[in-house]
Amino acid sequence: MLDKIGIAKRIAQEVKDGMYINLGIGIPTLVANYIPKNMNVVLQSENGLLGIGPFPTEESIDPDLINAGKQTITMMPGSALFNSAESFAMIRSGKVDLTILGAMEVSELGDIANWKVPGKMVKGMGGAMDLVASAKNIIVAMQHCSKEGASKLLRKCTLPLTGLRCVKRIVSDLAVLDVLPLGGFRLLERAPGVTVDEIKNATEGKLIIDGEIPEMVII
Amino acid sequence: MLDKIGIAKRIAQEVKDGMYINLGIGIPTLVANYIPKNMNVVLQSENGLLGIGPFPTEESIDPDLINAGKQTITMMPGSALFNSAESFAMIRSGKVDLTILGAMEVSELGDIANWKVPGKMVKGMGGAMDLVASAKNIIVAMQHCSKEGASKLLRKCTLPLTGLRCVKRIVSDLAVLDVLPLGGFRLLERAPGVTVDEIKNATEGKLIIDGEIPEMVII
Amino acid sequence: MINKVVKNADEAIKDIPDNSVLMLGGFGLCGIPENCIAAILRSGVKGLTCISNNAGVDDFGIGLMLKTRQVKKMISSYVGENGEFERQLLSGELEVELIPQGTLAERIRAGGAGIPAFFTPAGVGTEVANGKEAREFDGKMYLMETWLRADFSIVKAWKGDTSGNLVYRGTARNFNPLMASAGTITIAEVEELVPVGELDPNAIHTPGIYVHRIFQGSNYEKRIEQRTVRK
Amino acid sequence: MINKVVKNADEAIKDIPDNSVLMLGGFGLCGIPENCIAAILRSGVKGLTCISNNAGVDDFGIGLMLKTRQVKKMISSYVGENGEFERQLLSGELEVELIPQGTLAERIRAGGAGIPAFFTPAGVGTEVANGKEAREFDGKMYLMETWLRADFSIVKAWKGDTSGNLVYRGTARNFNPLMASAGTITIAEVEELVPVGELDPNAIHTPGIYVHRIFQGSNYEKRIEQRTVRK
Repeated sequence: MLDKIGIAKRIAQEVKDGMYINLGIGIPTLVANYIPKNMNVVLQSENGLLGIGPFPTEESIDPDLINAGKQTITMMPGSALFNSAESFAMIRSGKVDLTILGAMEVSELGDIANWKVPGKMVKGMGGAMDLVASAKNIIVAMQHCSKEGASKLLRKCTLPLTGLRCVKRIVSDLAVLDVLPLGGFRLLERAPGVTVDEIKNATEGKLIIDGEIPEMVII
Repeated sequence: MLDKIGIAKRIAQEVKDGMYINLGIGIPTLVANYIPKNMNVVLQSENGLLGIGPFPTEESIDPDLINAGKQTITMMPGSALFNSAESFAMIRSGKVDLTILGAMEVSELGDIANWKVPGKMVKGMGGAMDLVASAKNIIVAMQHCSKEGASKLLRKCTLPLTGLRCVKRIVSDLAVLDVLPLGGFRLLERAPGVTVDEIKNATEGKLIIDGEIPEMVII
Repeated sequence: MINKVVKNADEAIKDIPDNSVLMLGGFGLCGIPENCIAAILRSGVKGLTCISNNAGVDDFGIGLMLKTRQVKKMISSYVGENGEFERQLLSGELEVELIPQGTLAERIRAGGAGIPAFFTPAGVGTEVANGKEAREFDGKMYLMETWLRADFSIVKAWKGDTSGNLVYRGTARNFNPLMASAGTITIAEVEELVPVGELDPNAIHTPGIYVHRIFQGSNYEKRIEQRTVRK
Repeated sequence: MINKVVKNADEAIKDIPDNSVLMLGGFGLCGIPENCIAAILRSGVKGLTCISNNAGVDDFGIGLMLKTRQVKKMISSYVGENGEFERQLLSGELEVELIPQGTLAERIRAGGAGIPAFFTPAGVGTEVANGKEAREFDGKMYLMETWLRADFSIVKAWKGDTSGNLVYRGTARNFNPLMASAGTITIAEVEELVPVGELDPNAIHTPGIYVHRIFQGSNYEKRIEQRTVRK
């Protein structure tokens, strides 16, 4: 089973040289730490920056420089700043190659729910609906099951949707799975120490198991 | 009767302190020369500049600085440069206070035709359709009649339209006229030496003459 | 050039009537018009509809205007981080309209660009689509969204000149230039007000034509929401 | 940062196939990609649809591509100042689509912003409205216009860095940033190519994400169409 850092490390393996990437809040933000140093990738922040750098030192904190999670950041050399309309223009027009975000539920058709729990205070969708409706390639970082053990990889989402048929791949604490175009979670890799049966039991939606399923390699 | 410079001088009297103004090609461009020096106005060029200055000296010509008529220009202190989408954004959203442009025909409802003569080579509408569809206040600079003596202030335009019900005021070689909201050209001023009867004869559309019509004062 | 300078925030906002629609720039607490918010608190104006990406925190930003019950409705993309907000929302004192962030940005941009409506993919198949026209273009579904405009847009810039040209700094730009273009009256507060001619015409983010009033603000706190440093 | 540098114009445009849709930046002859146009002439690629505000003059700019019959169709707002253009148009060798300038700019911007359609007032009641959906918003009529995108967008900037960030100069900006955002492949030629980190992130007009290939051009003629001086 993977912890949050394990999920982030596994997702970092999906990153390819030359990609522009938008990282959501939470586990996705951690992914930045595990992208190989020799790869040239550019991180986009939807509040108006291409080229997010590491967090600042105490001395270099600049209140005019934050990421979409409102954390203080720095800029990489070659960064560009822009307004919020321009930011979502590049997101909607598919210029961002990869979007990594969290989810409460994903359906076997790739629907995603991650912004609202009925009965709980609604804080808003932020940029998530724009991102999932536009991105060419969406990877979801999530827990396979709720604390109560209920599967979050479902036939059909029960929570209000963020977007339809958009998730391409899921990295959970238990497995890596692709969402197939015609529906279904195809199991690609097992987390270290996790059996196919455990993944079967934790997946309510249609699970497709084709041949031997390798254990993932996390360094 | 006014010559081109007379028309430009009379239109310059319509300019008010604090206005942002777009000047079309031809006579409208001349208007800039007659705006009182104590007035603070800003000239917009739809190819991406607020703050057109005088034409350059031979030494200060800059090929990267032209107006919408492709003439070399200079910038006033406090100018701003922007792209063509931003330029028409400010035009469409009504931030340009006054648009002055030429016309081949104007109808008594304020329709304008100034871009196309069937049978002749069509060069294109440029920015004219955007300007007339958006401007709050449009003044047309035009000859009252064609070279053949046919009126160009018509009941209905005969040429393909540039825009509908948009012209507010006309300064011709013969007169100043307002286009009334319900239709009709209201005669406001006569050009020096021109009689009301001459204007009547030169106006095919509905002409409204209310009381004594003063002669314009051109300095 | 046209001089748009007013004395201070109090003068800039003094004619905002009750029940106005305001846009307020900023993302989180980054790039918010601190001086004008303080002046609005002093003015006591009420029944405001505030269009702003966020709603501040309990004791800073728009959160302060919520505390004084000056806000009737918030139009935002994300309103977390605010206990008073939650209380008023649950008690029905406050209305909230939540809009996807990119749609919010584009609707404001459309307001400033004279575009009454446009199509966007965000929200297709979700509750955001309720009551909206959906249409297919090139095999993909989109929703029709309409422009947003404000009676008063209140923005914060880094530098500005007396004719209203603005330059923002870092990610404090965010919604500010969009909102500047979408206000019937646009008020800009700047950290540094310079004479006309000092800003590079090639590097201006908001051309002065959009700005009606400008003043140099003071005592910027620039509070940080998530102070995060390198380990 | 990602390195997007190619050797020269010939390398940048070498894979443009016949019958491609191109966008070419510039207004008149101001801000046109002179080096790429010369390379396109050398390449002999044919059947091009060119989206550009103007069509150059007889012996410069896109006019040169017309002379070599490489252009099948022009999509522009104004095509005067070009005798060869007129001849080809009247003889039926060349197709032309004329679009109001603001609509052209906004359609390209929409292409780069993932907005498939929007409403604009330009052209209501004119022949431009033929076949288009018209709709009323707030008591005024508007036409629905759709996005424009290109297989290759070719733009000219003043400075650029190796990761594709661009800065334009003066009114040579015009359509260039819009087109840069709307190309499947965007090629930028710049007067000065600088290392990453030399351009001010706060003053970039086209973020590098939109640019796929960049090179430093040479021998810019920057021809002036209407040389006008003070008396």
